[in-house]
Amino acid sequence: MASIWEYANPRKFMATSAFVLPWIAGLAGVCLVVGLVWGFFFTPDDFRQGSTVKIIYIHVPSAIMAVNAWLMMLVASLIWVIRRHHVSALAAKAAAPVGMVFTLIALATGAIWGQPMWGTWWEWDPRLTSFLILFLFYLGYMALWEAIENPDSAADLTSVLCLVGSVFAVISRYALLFWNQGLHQGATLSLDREQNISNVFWYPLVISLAGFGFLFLALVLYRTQTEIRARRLKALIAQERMG
Amino acid sequence: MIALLSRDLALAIRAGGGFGLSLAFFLIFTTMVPFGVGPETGVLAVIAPGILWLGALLACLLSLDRIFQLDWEDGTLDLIATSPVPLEGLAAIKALAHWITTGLPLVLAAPVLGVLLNLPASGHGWLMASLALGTPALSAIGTFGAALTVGIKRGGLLLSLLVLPLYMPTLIFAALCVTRGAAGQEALTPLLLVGGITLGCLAVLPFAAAAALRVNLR
Amino acid sequence: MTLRVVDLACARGPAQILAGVTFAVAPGQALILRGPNGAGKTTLLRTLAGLTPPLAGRIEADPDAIAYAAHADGLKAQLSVRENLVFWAGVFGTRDITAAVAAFHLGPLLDRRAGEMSAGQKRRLSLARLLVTGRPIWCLDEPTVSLDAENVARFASAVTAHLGRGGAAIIATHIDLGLPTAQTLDITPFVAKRIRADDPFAEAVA
Amino acid sequence: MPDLGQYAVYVLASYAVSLGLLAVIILASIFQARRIRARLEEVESRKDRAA
Repeated sequence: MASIWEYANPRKFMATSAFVLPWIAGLAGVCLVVGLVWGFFFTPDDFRQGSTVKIIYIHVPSAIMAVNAWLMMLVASLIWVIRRHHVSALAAKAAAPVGMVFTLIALATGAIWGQPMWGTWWEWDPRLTSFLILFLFYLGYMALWEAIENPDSAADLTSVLCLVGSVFAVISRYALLFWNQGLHQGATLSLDREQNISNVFWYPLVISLAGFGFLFLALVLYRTQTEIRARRLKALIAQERMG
Repeated sequence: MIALLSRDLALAIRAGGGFGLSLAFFLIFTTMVPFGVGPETGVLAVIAPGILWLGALLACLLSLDRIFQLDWEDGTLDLIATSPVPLEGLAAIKALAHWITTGLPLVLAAPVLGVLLNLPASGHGWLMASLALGTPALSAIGTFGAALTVGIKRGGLLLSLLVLPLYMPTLIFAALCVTRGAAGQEALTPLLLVGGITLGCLAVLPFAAAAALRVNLR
Repeated sequence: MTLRVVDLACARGPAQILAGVTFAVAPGQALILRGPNGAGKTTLLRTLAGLTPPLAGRIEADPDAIAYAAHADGLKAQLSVRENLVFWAGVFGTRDITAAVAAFHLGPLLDRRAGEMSAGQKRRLSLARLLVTGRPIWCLDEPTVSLDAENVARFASAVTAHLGRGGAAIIATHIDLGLPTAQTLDITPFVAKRIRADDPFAEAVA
Repeated sequence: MPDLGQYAVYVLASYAVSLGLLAVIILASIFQARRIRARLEEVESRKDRAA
C-alpha cells in the first residue's frame, strides 16, 4: 500500500480518495442503517432505563468519535509540523467541523438522556462537561484557521494550538473528575472488562460505532478534497495577481 | 534579557497605566457582583472564592493583547528577533512582565476584595496562596495566546476564545482550593495541583510562544 | 568577514519573490538595492537578516554579523533617547552607548522623549541604535524616507564613517546617497513572481 | 414501531436532533464543495483562456 508520504502530493491524494470515497460512504450508510435500525427496533428495553437505552446507539459512538476526531487532528498536525505534509494539515482543518458536530451530538443526546434519568436538562457531570470543553477547543481551533490569511502560517499556528490544546484537554478532563464526582455511568465499551453490557445491546452498538467511524472518514476525505481545491484556487488567484 | 524586563516595566508604568488598570477592573468586577447576585452576605460568602478567581482571571485576560501588539507595530519585535536574545527568552520575559504588572497586584488586592464579598476569614490565606501560584500560569498561557494572534488585526476576541479554555484547569483547582479553605476543609491538594499546572506552563509555553512568533514574523 | 550570497531564493507568504540572487559585499563596501516598489527589496533584506527563511541558496556571513533596520525603527515614544539606547545596548550585549551618542550628536537630546523629536532626529537615533548593535553589516530598508536634504547628507556621512571603520552596508533606497564605494544591484532580473516551488498546489490537482 | 413507553419523546428527540445535526454537516460539506469546485473551474478556465 502506498505509504502516506506519497499522499503529500495533492494530485495523488485526490485520485485515490476519489476512488475510495464512494465505498467508504456506502459502508458508512450501511453500518449506520443496520446499527441504528437494529438497535432501535429489535432490542428490548432496559429494566431500569426503559426505552431511553436506545439513545446509547448515538450517544456512545458520537462521544467516541468526537474524541478520536481531535486525536486524528493532533496526529495530522504533527505530520504537518514534522514533514510539511500539506494534505495532512488540510485534513486536520477538514476534520474540525466534523469533530465539532460529533461533540454537539454527544452533548445533545447526553443532555436529553439525562433529563429522565437525572431530572435536569443539564447536569454538571465531569464527562458531559469535558465534552463541553472539547467543543470550545474545536471552536477556537476553527476560528484560528479562519483568522489567518497565509495558509502555511495558518497550518503552523493551528498545529501548535492543537498540540497545546490537547495537553490542556487532558488536564481539564482530570480536573473535572476532581471537581465534581459525577453521575455518569462507567465505561460502556472498555476493552479490559470481560462483559460490559449484555450482548443483545452490544452488537448493534458496535455496528453503529463502525457506521459513525466510516461516516467520519468519508466526511473528512470529502472535505479535504474541498480544502485542496480551495488551496489550489488561492494559489491560482495569487498567481493571477502577480500578473 | 534584564534590559527587556526593565524596559517593559518602565513602559507599563509610564504609558500603559501599568498596575492600576487590572486592579481597577478587578475592583469594578467585584463590586458589580452583588448588584447581579443580590446583597445577602450568606450567598456572597459561598460564591466569593469563585467570583474572586474569575475576576483575577478576566483581569489577566484583558491586558493580554497588549503584550506583543505594541512591539509588533513599531518594529521592535523584528529587531529583537534578529538580536542575540532568543524568542523563547522574550516570551518568558514578556510573561514575567505581564505577571508583575497584572498578576502580582491582584494577589495583593485580593484579601481586600475578599472582605467586600464577605469571604470567610479562613479563606483569605488560601485565596492569596492560590492566586500567587495560579496567576503566573495565566500570564504564561496568555503570552502564548498573544503570540498566536499577534499578526491578526483585531485579534483580541479570538485571543480570548483561544485562551479561556486553557485557563480552565487552573480556575477549577484554584477555586476549589479557596472554597475548601474558606469552609475550613483540607485545601492543600488543589493548591499543589495549581502549582503543578503553573510549573508545567512556565516550562513549556515560552517555547510554544516562540514557535508561534517565528511563524508570525516570517 | 565578507558577506557572500549565493543563488538565494526568497519568498513572501505563498509567493516566491526572488530567485538566483548572487552578490558579495566586502568590508568597507556599500551595496545599493534598486528596483521598483514591491519588487522584493524588503523581502531580500528580511531574508538576509534571518527573519524569513530562504527558499534556496546560501548566505555566507559571520554569525551575528547582520543588523537590520526597517521603516519601523523600534523606538518607544515614551522612553527618552538615553533609555532607548540603553535598552538596545542591553539587548545586543554592548554596554557602552557613548560612542553612538557622539557619532550622531545626540548628546543634547539624551533626556528628551523619543516621541518629542523631529523625523530627522528620530532617524539619527535609529542610526545610533544601529551603531549600538555593534554589528558590522547594516541592512537598511529605505532609511532616508521622510528626511530633508540636509539630514540625508548627514545620513550619508554617517554611513561613510561606518564603511570607513570596516563595516558594510546594504541599503534599499531610491535616492542617490553619493556614497564613494557604492555598487548598485538592480534586483529586477532576479524577480520570480510565481508560487513558491515547495507549494504543491502550484499545478492542477484535478 | 416499538412501544417506547413514557420516555418516547426523549428517545425520538435525541434521534431527531442527532440525525438533524448529521444532515447539517453533510449538507454543509456538499454545498461548500460545490461552491469551491465551481469557482475553481471558473478560475481555471480563465487561466486556460489567458494562456
